[in-house]
Amino acid sequence: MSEQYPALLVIVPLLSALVVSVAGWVNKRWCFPIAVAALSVSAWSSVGLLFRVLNEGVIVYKLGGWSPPMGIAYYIDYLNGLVLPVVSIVALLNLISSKRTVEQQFPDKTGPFYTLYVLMVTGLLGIVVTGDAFNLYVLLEIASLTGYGLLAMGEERAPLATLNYLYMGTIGACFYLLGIGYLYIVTGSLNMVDIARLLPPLYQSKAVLAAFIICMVGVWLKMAFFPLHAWLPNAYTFANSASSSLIAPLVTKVMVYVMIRLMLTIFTPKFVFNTLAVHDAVVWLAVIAIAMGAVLALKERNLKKMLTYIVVAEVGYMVGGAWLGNRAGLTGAVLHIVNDALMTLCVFLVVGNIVYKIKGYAFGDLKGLFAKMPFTMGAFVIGALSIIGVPPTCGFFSKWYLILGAIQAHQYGFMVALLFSSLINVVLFFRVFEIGFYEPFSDHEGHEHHPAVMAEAPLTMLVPLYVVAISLILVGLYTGDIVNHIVQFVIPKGFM
Amino acid sequence: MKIIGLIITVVTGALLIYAAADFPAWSDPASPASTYLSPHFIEKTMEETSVPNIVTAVLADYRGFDTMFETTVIFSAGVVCFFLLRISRREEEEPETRYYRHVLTGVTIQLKEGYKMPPSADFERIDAVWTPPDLIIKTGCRILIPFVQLFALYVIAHGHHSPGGGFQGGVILGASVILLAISHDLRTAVRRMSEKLIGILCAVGVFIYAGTGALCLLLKQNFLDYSALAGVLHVDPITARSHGILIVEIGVGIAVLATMIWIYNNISSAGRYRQGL
Amino acid sequence: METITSIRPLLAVLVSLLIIPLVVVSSRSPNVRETWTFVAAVAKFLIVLSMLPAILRGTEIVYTVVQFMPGAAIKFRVDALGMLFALVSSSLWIITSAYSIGYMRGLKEHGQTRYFCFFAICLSATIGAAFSANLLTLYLFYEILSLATYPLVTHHQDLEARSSGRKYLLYVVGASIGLVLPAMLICYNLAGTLEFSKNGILAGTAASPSLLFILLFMFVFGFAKSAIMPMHSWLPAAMVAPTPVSALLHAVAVVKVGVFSIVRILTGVFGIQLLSSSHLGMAVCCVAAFTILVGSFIALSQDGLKRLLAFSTIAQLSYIVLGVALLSPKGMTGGMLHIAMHAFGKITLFFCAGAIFVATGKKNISEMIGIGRRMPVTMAAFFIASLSIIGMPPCGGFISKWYLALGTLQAHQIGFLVVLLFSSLLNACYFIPITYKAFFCRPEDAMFENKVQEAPVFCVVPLVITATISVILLFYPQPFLRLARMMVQSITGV
Amino acid sequence: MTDLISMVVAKYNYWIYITLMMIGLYAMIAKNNLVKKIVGMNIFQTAIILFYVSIGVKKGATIPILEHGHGPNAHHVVHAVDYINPLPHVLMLTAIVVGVATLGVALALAIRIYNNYNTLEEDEILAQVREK
Repeated sequence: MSEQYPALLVIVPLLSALVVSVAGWVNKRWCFPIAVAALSVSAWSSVGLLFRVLNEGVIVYKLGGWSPPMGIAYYIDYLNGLVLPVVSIVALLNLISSKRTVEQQFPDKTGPFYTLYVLMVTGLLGIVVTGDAFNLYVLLEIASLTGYGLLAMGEERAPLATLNYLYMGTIGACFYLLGIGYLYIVTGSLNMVDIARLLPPLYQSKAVLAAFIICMVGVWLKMAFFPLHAWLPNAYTFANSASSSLIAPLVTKVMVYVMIRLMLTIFTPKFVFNTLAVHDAVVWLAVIAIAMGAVLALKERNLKKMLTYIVVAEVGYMVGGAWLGNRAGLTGAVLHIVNDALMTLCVFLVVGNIVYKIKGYAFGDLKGLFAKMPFTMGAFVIGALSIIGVPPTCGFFSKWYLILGAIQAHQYGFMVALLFSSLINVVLFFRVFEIGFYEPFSDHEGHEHHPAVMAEAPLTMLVPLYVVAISLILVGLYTGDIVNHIVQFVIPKGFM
Repeated sequence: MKIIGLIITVVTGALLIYAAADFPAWSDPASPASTYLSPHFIEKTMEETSVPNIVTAVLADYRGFDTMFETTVIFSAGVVCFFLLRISRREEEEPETRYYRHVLTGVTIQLKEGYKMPPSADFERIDAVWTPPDLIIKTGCRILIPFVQLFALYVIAHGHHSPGGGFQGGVILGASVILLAISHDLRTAVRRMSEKLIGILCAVGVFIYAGTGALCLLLKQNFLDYSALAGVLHVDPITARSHGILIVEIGVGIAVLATMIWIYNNISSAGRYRQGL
Repeated sequence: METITSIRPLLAVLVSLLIIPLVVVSSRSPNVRETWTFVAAVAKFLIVLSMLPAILRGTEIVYTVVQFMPGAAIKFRVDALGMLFALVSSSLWIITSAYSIGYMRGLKEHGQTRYFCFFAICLSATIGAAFSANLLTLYLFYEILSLATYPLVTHHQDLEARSSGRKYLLYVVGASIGLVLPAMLICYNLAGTLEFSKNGILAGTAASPSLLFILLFMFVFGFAKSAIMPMHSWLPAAMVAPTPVSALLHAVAVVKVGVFSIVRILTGVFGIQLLSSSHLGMAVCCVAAFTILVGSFIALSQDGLKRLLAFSTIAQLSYIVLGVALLSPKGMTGGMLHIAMHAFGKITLFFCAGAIFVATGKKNISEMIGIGRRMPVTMAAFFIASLSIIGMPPCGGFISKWYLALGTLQAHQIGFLVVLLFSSLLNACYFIPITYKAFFCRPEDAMFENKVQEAPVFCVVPLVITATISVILLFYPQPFLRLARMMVQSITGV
Repeated sequence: MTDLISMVVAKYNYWIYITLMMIGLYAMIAKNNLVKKIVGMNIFQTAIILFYVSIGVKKGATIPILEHGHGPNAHHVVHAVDYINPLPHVLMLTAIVVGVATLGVALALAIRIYNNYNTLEEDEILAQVREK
């Protein structure tokens, strides 16, 4: 069975999405269990794949039995071996947590919701696992289209925000497609490994340069890298909480994965860092991204929107780290894909719980929340500490590598930006804590307290939340193992 | 915004024009794209898949995995349109007055709120904005639709030997039903193909494709490796590939047919399944 | 040096974390809840104590939890200095727990379960910091301590608590993220390790003197818990916390972790060779001396008893930094010993302030005239403890001051000796009048005319114990003196 | 000069697709009406399809469907130069489908927006949002 894991990973959710869709017409109650089962199989296969990669090295799976570059093949190496479990597990946990929210928000449309949900996860997993540049585009479109559908179901402003996302996303995906076309026209191949093999003699070609630029801009659009981030905050804020807590942790991170894949596998570091030598400029762009994300987040008086700007800043972390051009920076970027997915999931699940109970997420709605929802807020504290970068949560360790990379690359601007954003994050989160903790203010002596009524979210929402929160600490503690056994093999040999 | 747009456009255009300098000239037979992979497809397709239409072979076999997701894209677009637009019965406000039309005589009766129509085949429900379809268009389309559908089936079935295949055929099939909705009204079309049927057909179409792939997997081959079907179909592996392509093309046809109608129904009525936007 | 691998340091850290679920579960029955706290405190003390013989034999106890990368791990190493600090804080936790019960119940404070939980976390972090073997572990526990103290500082949840909490975070967390974290990474980049070593990890690296200077001050100011000016102003603000918090955390655990971190930086990261050859030690001494004088002067003008104690603490902490930065063996011994001596003295003073507040509701010195008649035991303890802080016999503070003074002579720095003596004079100026007025002036407040009425017994007994210990330490300063000497010997070889 | 002209002529497919694509891109950025933006988006996508398909063209070659694939004359030798490159066609079939799907979703969103605000002009919608 284990040799079929690469196929099962994607196929099981795809088939299940179809079954869920039919179940939506026949009996709605079956949708949720089928979706959970499908994503569990995915999660199981992805973890199995990771262990196979650890034992055997790179795995190639030929779809349709055609060997690449004729047919499409899956390549699973250390990079996507690490990202796959993250994607599938994050999606699974969020799915379990979303049950009650979905029933509350659109009771009549649970069938299509779970169909889209599972399809979206299929798309994201496919993007990560595929070794074919064009196949990646198709899966990107699946993930995007389903994402638009999921995000648009929300508040009144959600459709407009999503339509803007759709314009931007389409431009991004089309740019990527065009870049792949440029590579195809000069190499004749669509397979990533094959392109990388054919490219070196063409490194001076203008077409390859343009292909790289177009692909990068496309991917940056999709990941909301500043200044191409304008679509993200509104689209994520106004969406329903079950969707935003799937999409916010995963989509930007998967796109960062695509960027690293483009840089490492298709174009190779030799081209990116030696032939092109624009990495300083990109790192400075990342510095601006981080700073602007932090400042814009500071302006918001609304928890969910504040978090979306933090997502924008975190994208800057990863792009900057990847473009530092050294081992520590890239390690930090890859590690941050994992960590940021988990911590963003954690805080968005918290928002989901709050919305479920309080029906609002503006700062004014958060008063007295530590008394009302102590467990949710406890997890929020852990997530926030991880985003701030307090040891031993995982956020600290990726930041550690990123800063180390910045120092080694003499990019002190990036180091300062990281520290600045950490400090701003302290302000951001403690501002929320303060509202939840102090308000409504007690009298002067602080002894008389109105007994706050506990209104905690149901267990199906709390358990996934705590799994994530605890995993933040565990991943932090096992950072050494992750780096030594997985991440260091991601980086090509001979890379500083 | 206009100036920003202009700047972005000019910069992007300049980059693309700059890059085009290194491209091979148009229709150059010696370009890498024409010399690297395509000769293999052109020369080996017949041997390997026994399908003369190379596009079909590449589409549904060499790159069949792409195509499966392509069908999924269509399917997800259908689901998204339904998810976003369809107004569920619980939310839908019934109009205060409803209209019923006697099919044979064309007499329309108006029902005030609270009154109900006894179930009867002689009356059909119509909307307030309903206008009688033009007789010539109505009759013309009625005659046309069967031929359109027949042609669609031909396009699907003959995809191996001539331009065509599941997508093209599916779209034509879908168009025939949409033609019915345009020439008559939406309610008529929905009576022929109910919403539930369409929704299920969409999924079934994609399921045929992905299920065929999964069947190969169960038969101890890689996913979508149709040669695994040789044992089931009692043919040699090459012919099995050809048959496999046909099966998935049928799946694609069904999925595209149903999704086209589904998207049309939802968008044209803004999810109310009534006449008029 | 001989090393033993043992899990005991980790146990000492974890034991107070493990009881937190039990505390939460038994929140409805306060007696059971407080029993758990006691169990943890005693267990922690015993575990620490069980390591003492090995340390006194000259061995070190090492335990690695996880290794992240070469030279950076969560790793514990128990040496003489860490042992000294852990002994002080774990023993005082037992006493403070008792005092907390008296204080919190006496004032019928809300949120007592939360209070005891975070107290336990703080102690874990303190012991963790004491036993950390490298800069990363130290930073980890330092941060945990900062954050776990926040709910304790802002316990009252009112406007005043909020503004103090903000100040606390801004200084303590802001400085550690903004200064310590980059400094630590630059160190790691330079030296390739963060493991404290006898000669200092930066010795022998290619760091330029100006970079070393910047790094040193990033650390000194970054560990803002040590309250070296200008990073001091969080400490007076943090006095809004309930008094047991001020007593244990702002006299012992939190502030001493800051100072302890600076001592580790000076001895383990830079190394005394490097510091003396580049004259960086002198620079730190000057900053510390400035803090001592200014802190003492400000304390003179305070009326709020706890604020006075806070400024006194600011000055006293810099004694420790000064002693170690003198780099002379006697001075270092005095500095390290002062960690213990000041702890016992200052905690007594805070206990007294709390006891007065519980019994009478008074916070200001001007309202305490004649209070000695009503609370003789408390005020007697207050007197003894203030003697210890001033550095007069018959109290333990005398020994550490004595060593510090010798240290300045040994380092041929007469100027700092003058600073020390002058600040002792200032200490006397602000402490002695309080006791004098308490016992010998006519009470203005009619409430003190009544017969003796002390605070609850849970408040009084702890402060009597700590005051007694302060006295005992003069005559029997072991094991603290021995530990400090061992540490100095291992660093300097003298 | 003649070189330049011959280069321009030899690669005219690229100029056409770039022009089309830029028209679409400009419309997407600069237009105020949401549906016009959708139209721009479609032009944009179509330009890329044109680009791909033009890659596949080969001088003197015909469509990639083998004549006499089966039957008595089946075993003649197939030369690659006689048939155009099938791969871009396959890829573009996918891109067309994606374009249609995106269009459907975009229209669905536009309808939702119209239901909410009764207009499709972006500035009017934003004015309404700001009022709230």
